[in-house]
Amino acid sequence: MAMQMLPPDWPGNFWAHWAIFAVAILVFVLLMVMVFIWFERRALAVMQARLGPNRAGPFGLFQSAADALKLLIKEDIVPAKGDKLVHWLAPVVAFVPVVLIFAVVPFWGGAILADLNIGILYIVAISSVTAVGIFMAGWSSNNKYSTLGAMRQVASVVSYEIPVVLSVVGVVLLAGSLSMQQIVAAQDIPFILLQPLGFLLFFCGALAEINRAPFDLTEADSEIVAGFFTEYSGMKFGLLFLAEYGEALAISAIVTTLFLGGWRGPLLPPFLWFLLKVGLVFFVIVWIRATVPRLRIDQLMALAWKFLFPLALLNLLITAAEILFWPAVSLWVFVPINFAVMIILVLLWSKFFKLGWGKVEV
Amino acid sequence: MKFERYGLGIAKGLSVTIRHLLRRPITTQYPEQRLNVSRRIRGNELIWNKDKCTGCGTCAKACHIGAIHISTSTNLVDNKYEVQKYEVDTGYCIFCGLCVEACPFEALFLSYDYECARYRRNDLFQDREKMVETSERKVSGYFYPGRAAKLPRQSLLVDNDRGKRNGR
Amino acid sequence: MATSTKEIVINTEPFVVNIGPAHPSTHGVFRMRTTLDGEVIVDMEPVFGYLHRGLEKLAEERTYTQVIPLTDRLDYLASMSNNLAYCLAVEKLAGIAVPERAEYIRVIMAELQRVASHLIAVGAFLNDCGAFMTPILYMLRERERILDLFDMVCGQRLTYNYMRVGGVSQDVPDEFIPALKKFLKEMPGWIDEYERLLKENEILLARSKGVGILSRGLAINIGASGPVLRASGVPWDIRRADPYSVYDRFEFDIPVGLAGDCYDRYRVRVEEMRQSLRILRQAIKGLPRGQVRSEVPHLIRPPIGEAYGHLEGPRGELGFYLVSDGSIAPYRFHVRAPTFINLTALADMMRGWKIADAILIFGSIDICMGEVDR
Amino acid sequence: MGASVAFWVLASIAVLAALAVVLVRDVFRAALSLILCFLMVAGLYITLSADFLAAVQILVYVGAISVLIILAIMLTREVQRGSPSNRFRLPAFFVAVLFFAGIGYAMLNTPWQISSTPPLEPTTPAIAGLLFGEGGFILPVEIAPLLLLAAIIGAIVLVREK
Amino acid sequence: MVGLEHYLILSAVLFSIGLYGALAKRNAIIILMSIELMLNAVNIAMVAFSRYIVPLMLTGQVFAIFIMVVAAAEVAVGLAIIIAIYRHRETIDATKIDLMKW
Amino acid sequence: MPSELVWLIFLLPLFSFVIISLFFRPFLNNRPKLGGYITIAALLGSLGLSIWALFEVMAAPGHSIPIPDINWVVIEGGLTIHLGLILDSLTAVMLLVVIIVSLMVQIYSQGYMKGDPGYHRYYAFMSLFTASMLGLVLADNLLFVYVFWEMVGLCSYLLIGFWFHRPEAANAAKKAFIVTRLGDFGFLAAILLLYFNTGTFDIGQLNTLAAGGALAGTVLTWAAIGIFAGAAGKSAQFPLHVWLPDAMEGPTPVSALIHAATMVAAGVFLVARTFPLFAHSMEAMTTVAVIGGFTAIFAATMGLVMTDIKRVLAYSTISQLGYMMLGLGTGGVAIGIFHLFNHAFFKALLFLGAGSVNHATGTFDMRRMGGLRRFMPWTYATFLIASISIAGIWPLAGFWSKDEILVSALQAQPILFYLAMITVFMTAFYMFRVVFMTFGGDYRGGEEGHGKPHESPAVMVMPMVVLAILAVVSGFWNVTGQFGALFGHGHTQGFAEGFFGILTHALPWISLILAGLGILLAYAIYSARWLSAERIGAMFKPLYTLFLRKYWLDELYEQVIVRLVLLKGLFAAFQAVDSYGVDGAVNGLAKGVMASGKAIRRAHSGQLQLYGLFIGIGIIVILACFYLFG
Repeated sequence: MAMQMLPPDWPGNFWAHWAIFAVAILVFVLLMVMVFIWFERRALAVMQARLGPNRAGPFGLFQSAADALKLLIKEDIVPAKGDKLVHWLAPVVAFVPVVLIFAVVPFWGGAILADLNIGILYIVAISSVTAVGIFMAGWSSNNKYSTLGAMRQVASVVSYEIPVVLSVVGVVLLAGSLSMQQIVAAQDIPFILLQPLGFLLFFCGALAEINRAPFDLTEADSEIVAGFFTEYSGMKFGLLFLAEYGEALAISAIVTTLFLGGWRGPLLPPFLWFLLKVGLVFFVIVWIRATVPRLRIDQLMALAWKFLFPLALLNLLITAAEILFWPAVSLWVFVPINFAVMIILVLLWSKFFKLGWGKVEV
Repeated sequence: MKFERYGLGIAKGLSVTIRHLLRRPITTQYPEQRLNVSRRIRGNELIWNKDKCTGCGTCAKACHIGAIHISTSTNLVDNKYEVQKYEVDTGYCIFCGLCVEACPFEALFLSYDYECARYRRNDLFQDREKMVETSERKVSGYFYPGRAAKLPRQSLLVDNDRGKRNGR
Repeated sequence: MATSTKEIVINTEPFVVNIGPAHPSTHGVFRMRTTLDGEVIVDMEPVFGYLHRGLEKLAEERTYTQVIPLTDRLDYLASMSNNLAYCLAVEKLAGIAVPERAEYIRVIMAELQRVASHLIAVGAFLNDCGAFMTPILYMLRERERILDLFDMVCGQRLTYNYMRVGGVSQDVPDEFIPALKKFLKEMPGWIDEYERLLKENEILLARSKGVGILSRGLAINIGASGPVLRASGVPWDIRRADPYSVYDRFEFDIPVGLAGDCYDRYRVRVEEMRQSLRILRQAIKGLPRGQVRSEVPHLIRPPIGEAYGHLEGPRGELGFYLVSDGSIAPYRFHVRAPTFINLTALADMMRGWKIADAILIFGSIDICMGEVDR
Repeated sequence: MGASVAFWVLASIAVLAALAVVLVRDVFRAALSLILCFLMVAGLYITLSADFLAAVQILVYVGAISVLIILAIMLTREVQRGSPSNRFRLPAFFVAVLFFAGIGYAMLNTPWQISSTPPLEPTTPAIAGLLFGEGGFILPVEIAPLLLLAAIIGAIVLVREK
Repeated sequence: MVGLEHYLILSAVLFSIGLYGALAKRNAIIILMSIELMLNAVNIAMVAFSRYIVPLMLTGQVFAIFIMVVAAAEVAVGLAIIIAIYRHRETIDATKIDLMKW
Repeated sequence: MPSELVWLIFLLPLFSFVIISLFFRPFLNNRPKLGGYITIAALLGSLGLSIWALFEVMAAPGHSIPIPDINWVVIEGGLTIHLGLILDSLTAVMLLVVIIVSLMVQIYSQGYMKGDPGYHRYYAFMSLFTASMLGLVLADNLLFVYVFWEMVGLCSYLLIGFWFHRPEAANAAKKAFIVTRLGDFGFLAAILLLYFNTGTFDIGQLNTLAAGGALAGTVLTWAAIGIFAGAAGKSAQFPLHVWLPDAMEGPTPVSALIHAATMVAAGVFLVARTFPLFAHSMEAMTTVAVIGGFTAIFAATMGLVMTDIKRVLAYSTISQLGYMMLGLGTGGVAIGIFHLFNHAFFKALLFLGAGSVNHATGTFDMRRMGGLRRFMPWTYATFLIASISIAGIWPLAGFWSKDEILVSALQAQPILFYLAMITVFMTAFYMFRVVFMTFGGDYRGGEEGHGKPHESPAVMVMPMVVLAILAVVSGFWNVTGQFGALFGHGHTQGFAEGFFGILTHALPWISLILAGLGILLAYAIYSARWLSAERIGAMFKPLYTLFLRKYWLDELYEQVIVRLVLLKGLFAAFQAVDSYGVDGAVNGLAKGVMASGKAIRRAHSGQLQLYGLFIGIGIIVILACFYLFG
C-alpha cells in the first residue's frame, strides 16, 4: 500500500525516516496504552466512588508498569490439550495489527508514518486481522469459555464491520479522500457536526468491534469468565491485554481524526490537541463502561443488523444526496439538517426496533 | 432492546456516573488513614483480669468452640480458685463474645485491638501473660457500656466521619 | 458474510459447560452443569454442597445459646434475620416472653438487615447483567452505612450474634438512634440514585424483562418464598401472613411483581427496601424504654416438644424447626433455608435461555451458599 | 532491486503457505496458513502497485472469508479428523503437475506485449472511475450486490433451523 | 528484474497447489480453502496483466474486485452447504457425500 | 390559479395516507381520531380544488384544460410514457362525485369505526383508495389508468378484507380480487392491442384516432370489448358480478364508498372515457347495451328476495350499473355519467343508512329489524328520500337520469327498453320492501344481546343529511340540459320548462306508474300485509329459489368451470395426449437410452472430486491438443 511512499529502490535515507518514526510510534503507543490503562482505572474508580491505583509512583502512574513487570516474570502456562504453536502466536497476531493502525494516524501536520491515499481503508482492513488473533487465542486454549468468547468475537466483528465501514464512508464522501491527513485537512467544521448520525453509528460499532462495554461479550466476566483470555497468563496475557487497550486507543484516535478534527485546534500545539481529543474520546468510552450493563449476543447481532446497518445506509444515502444536489451550499447549512435527520431517524428506529424481549429466535 | 425511551434511560445513568466524578471517593487509605472502630468492637484478642477471676470456668463452658482452656487449683482461697492455667487459642476463637457475656465477675473482656495477624499459628495462642490489660491493649466496651463510654467515638459513614480519616 | 450471525446459533452437538464452582458470578461455590446447544441452555443441573459444614449436626451438639453464633454463619449476608428466626423458634419452644423494647430493637435490626441484604442482592444482580462494578460499589457504600450501625450495636460487621433467647444481647448505645435517623434521612436519596442509574436503562430492560419467567403456579408449587415468589405476583409475606414480633403494629405495603421475570425480582427488592425504611421510621417513633432481655437461665431446658419458628427473611421464609428432648441442646435442628428451596426453580427458569441469561436468572434469585449448603 | 527482493520473499512465503494449506494435518493450522497466504498475496499486489486492491484483499479475504472458514471449522470440530487425503491423491498430483506444465508452457511461450509505461498511481480514483464512471463497469457493479444478496439469502435458508 | 512471467508462474504454482488440494483432500472445508487459493492465483494473474500490459487501464484490478465479490458469495454459500451437510449427515468428508451416485 | 394545482387533488389524499401510515399508526395509535381528521382535511382541500376545477372546465372552451405533464419513462427511439393528467368535463364531474362521497363517508366513519382497533389502518386505506380513484379519474393515458385501476382493486381488496380475522371477509376479499382480475386481463389485453396498433397509450390521441377512423374494424372492436371486459369486472356486470354481493363483508362505509359510488363506477367511467372507441364500433356498443340491460334486470330479480339489507343494496347497485351501461351503450356519455352522478349520492346514502341501521341493531338481517322509524327518525327520513330517488319518482334525482336512459333505450332497441321498464318496477318494489321491512312494523329484536336501537350520533347523521339533500337536488342539474351541454350535446332550456315540461311526455308517466305499482306492491305485502310473502314465495317457488340461490351462478362457476371444464375436460385431454402420444414416443427412446445408461452409469461414483479429476484431465488434453495441433 505504501508504494507511493517508497523511493524507486528501497534502501536509502528513507529507511532512517521510517525506522525513527516506526520506533517513535511504537514507543508512543506502548506508553500511551499504559497511561490509558492507568487513566481508565482511575476514572472508573472515581466514578465508582473509589480511588483506584495510587500507590505505585505519583498518583499510581507506574501501576501499569508494575503490572507489566509482574506479568513478565509470571509463569507462562499453556493448557495441556491446547495447540501450543497457535497459543503462542495468537497474542502476536492480535497485537501487531493494532500497532500497524497507528502508521496512518496523523498526530500532527507532518507527523504521520505513511500518509496513504487509502488510509482509512487500510485501517479497516488491518483492524479486521485482530479478530483472527483473538480467534486463535480462543481456539488454541481448548477451553469452552475461550471457544465461546472467540465465537462471539468473530460474530460481532463480522457484523459490526459493515455499519462501521458504511458510517466511515459518509466521512469519506465529505472529505473527498480516503487519506487520513486529507480528512483532517477537510475538517473546517468538525465532521461530528456534519455527520452526527455517522458519528453515533461509528462509535457504537467501534465499541462493539473492540469489545468495550456494553458490547464486551467476548470477555464478559460474569458469563464466560474471561472469554478468550481465560487460559492466558504471563506476558502473553499482557500482550493480549495490550492489544485490547491498543485498540481502544486506536479507536479513540480514529474517532478524533475522522470526526473531531484530528490535531486541528486553536491556541494549543496540534499534538496536544490531538492528545486531548483522544483522551476525551477515551474518557467517554470509560464513562460508558462505568454505567451500562452488557447486551446479550443475539441482541448485539440484532443491534448491528436491524439498527446500525439500516441507519448507516440511510446516513450514507442522505450524505451522498446532500453532496450531490447542493455542492455549492455552505456546509454549515447541513449541520442543523443532519442533526434533525439524526434525531428523526433514531426516534423512528427506536420505535420500530425490537430486540428479543422474550425467547431468542435467531 | 426496545428503545421506547429513546435512550433516555442510558442518558440518565450516564448523568449519575459523571456526577460521581465531582464527589469525594469514600475510600480510606488504610495503613495511613485509620478510622475509629466501634466502641463495642469484638477485637481479635481476649483480655483477662486475673484479680477478678474466680476460676469458676463459666467462660470455658460458654465457649462453643472450646477455645478457652482453664485449669484451677481444687481448693478455694478467699472464695476463689487459683487459676493455674488460662489459655485461649484465638486461632479457633470466632469472637462471638459469649464468654464475655457469661463471665459473672467482669473478669473477661474482648480487646479493642483488631490488628492481630500473625506469621505463625503458634503466636495466635494466648496464655495468661499475654492476656493482661495494658495501655496498648485496651479493652473493648463490648457488654460493658461503662467502659465503652471512655473509648473514642466511632467514625461513621453516615456522619461523614469517614472523610476525616484521622491517623492514629 | 451475513451468514455468520446465523451460524452462531446453529444446532451443534450439545456440549456441557460447568459454570462454577469457581466462576465469577456463581455467588459462592455453586456449580451449574449446563448442557448447551450453541449458546442455548438445553438442560441445567444444579450441583451444590461445596460449602457443607454439617451445621445442623453441629447445632445438635450445642446448648440453645451456643447455637446462635452458628446461625450467623448460615446466611452470612443476613445474620440478624437468622439470629432472630432461631430465637423466635426457641422462644416458642420454651415459652419465653420478650420485653417490648427488645421486640422493637429486633424489628429495627431485621429491617436494617433486609435493606443491607437487598443492596447486595440488587448490586450483584446488576453486576451480573454486566454493569461493570458501578452499581454494586454504590450499593456496598450504602451497605457500609448499615454495617457501621450494626458494628456500633454489637461490635461486629458480619456475624452479629446479637439476638438472644428472650431479647437481645445488650441495649443499643445512645448514639445509635441519631445515627439511624440520619441514615433514614439519606437513604431514600441514595435509592433514587440507583434507580436513576439503571432502572430505565434500555439495555437492562432488554436483558432482564421477560427473561427467566417463574410462573405464579410454579412458584407456589415449589414453595418459593420471598422476593422470588412476590415477583411472580403472589402477595405472600410472613410479616403479614403470620405476624411475629411486633410487625402487626406497622404499616407497610407488600410490593408484588407482575410477570415474574428477572426485572420484576429486581424491582420487588428495590421496593422492599423502601418499605423497610418505612417500617424503620415507624419503629424508631414507637421505640419504648425498658428492659431488652427477659430473665432467661444460662442453660435453657425447654419442655419436651417441637416448635417451628419462621420469619420473612430478605431471601424468603427462613424457618427453624427444633425438637427438644428436655435437655440443654436441641434434639433435632433443621433449617428451612429459603434460597435452597428457591433454587429448585432454577432449572425450569433457565431452560431455553442463553448462557448470558442463565447468569442473570441465577443472579436474580439471590442465593447465599452458606444457607443452601449449611 | 528492492522490488525483486520483495517479490521473491513474498512469493516464496505464499507458496509455502499454500503448500501448508493442502499438506498440514491440522485443519485450523491449514486455515491459518491460508490467511498467511492471503496476506502475502496482498503484499504482492503492493509490488504490482495495486494498493487499493491490497487493502480490499485483506479486508475481504482475511477479515471476512477466512473468519467464516474458521467459524465453520469450529462448528464442525466434532468431526474434524485432521485433513486426510482421498484415494485420488496420486492422480490428482499428476493432474496438478501436468496442468502446471501446460499453463506454464503457455505463459512462457506467449509473446506478451509488455508496456513500459509506469503504472498508474494512485489507483483508487481510477478504479472508482472505472467502476462507477461513464462507460465503466456500472452494470456488473449493480449485479454484484444482487449476487451477494442471493448468496446471503441462500446461506440463511441453508443453515436455518427447521 | 521481476517481470510479468514471474507473477504468472507464481500464479500457476498457486493454482496448481489449489487444484491438487481441491482434488485430493477429503475435508470439505479444506477443499473450499483450496478453491479460494485458486481464485487468489487467478487474481494475481489478473493484476499482473493489468500492471504489465495495460498499466493505465486497471481493468485487471476491476476484474479482480469482481472475483473477490464472487468469492465472498461462494464462501458464504459453500460454508452454508457444508454446515447443512454436517447437520444432516454428521460428516464433512467429501468422499462420503456421494448420494448423487448412479 | 395555476393548473398544476390539479395534481394536488389526488396528491392530498396520498399525503394523508403516507402521514397516517408512517407517523400516526406507529406513534399516535392511542389517539385514533387524528387519522380521520387528516383524511377529512385532505379531502376538504381536494374538494375545494375540484370545485374550482369544475368551474374552470365549465368556463373553458371545449370544456377541457391542458395540464403540463412529465415524461416518466423515455426509451430512446421508442417508448415515451408521460405522467400526465387530463381535466375535462368527465373528469371534473367524476372528481366531484368521488370527493363528495368520499368526504361524507370519511366523516360518517368517524362515528361508525369508533373504537375499532384498526382505526388508523382503516383511514390509511381509505385515503389510499381515494387517492387512487382520483388518480384513475385524472390519468391521461391508459397505462396510468391501468396502474390506478389496479391500485383501486388492491385497496378494495384491503378494505373488503379489513376485518381479515373473519374468514368470510377474507374470502370475500379474495373473491373480489380474483373475479375483477378476470376482467382486468381483458383490459390489459386491450391496452396492449391498442399500443401495438397505434403506438400510444394516450387516451386523447386514441380517441382522436378512433374518431378520425384511423383505428377501426376488428382491432377497434376487440379493443373496445377488452376494455369493456375490464369495466364489467370492476362494475360487476353480468358474468363477473358475483363478487360484489360477497364484498358486503367489508365495513359498511367501505361499501358506501367503493361499492356504491366510486370503484364500481370506475367501469362506467372507463367506458365513458374511451367512448369514442366504442362509438365507432357497432358491435361494442351493442355488447355494452345488451349486457347493461340484461344485468339491470338480472340483478334486480335477485334483489327481490334477499334478506340481508346490504345484499339487497348490492344487487340494486349491480342493477343500476347495468342501467348506466345501458345508457352508455344506447345513448352517450352524458346519459350514463349523469346516472352515475345521481346514483352515487343516493346509493352511498342508502349504504350509510344501512350502516346506521346496523349500528343500531347490530345486524344486517332485515327479518330482525322493523319499526326502526320510531327509534331513528333521521335515518328513516334520509333512507326514504334515497329510496324514492332510486325508484325514480318525480322530481327526485333518480327520475331525471333514469328517464333519459329509458328514452335512449327506446330509441335504440325496444327489447332493452322493455327490460328496463320491468326493472323500474322491480327496483321500486325491492327498495320499498327494504324500507317497509326495516323501518315499518314492530321491532323484531336485532342482534342477540344488542341493546335497544337508538339514533346514530350526529357525526354519522350529518353526512347522511347532506347526501339526502344531494340525492334530491343533484338531478336538477340536467333539468336545464346543462349537464348534457357540458358533454357537448343536447340543448339547454329554462329550469321551469324542463322541470314541468317533462310531464308532458308519455314515457315518464309510464315509468312513474310502474314505480308506483312497485311501491304499492311492497306496501301491500310488507306493510299492510294484504298479501302474504310466504304465500307468494310458495307460489313462485322455483323462481324464488332461483333468485335466492343467485341463479346458482356461484355453484356454476365452481362446479362447471373449475371442476368440469378445467379439471375433467382440458386437463384430461392433455393427459390423454400426453400418456399415449408423447409418452409412447418418448418411452421407446428412453428405453434405449436407459439400456445404454445402465452400462455407463458406473462412472458416476457420486464423488465430486472424481468428476473434478476428469475435468482436469480434460483440460490438460485440450491444452495438449491446442499446442500439438493448434
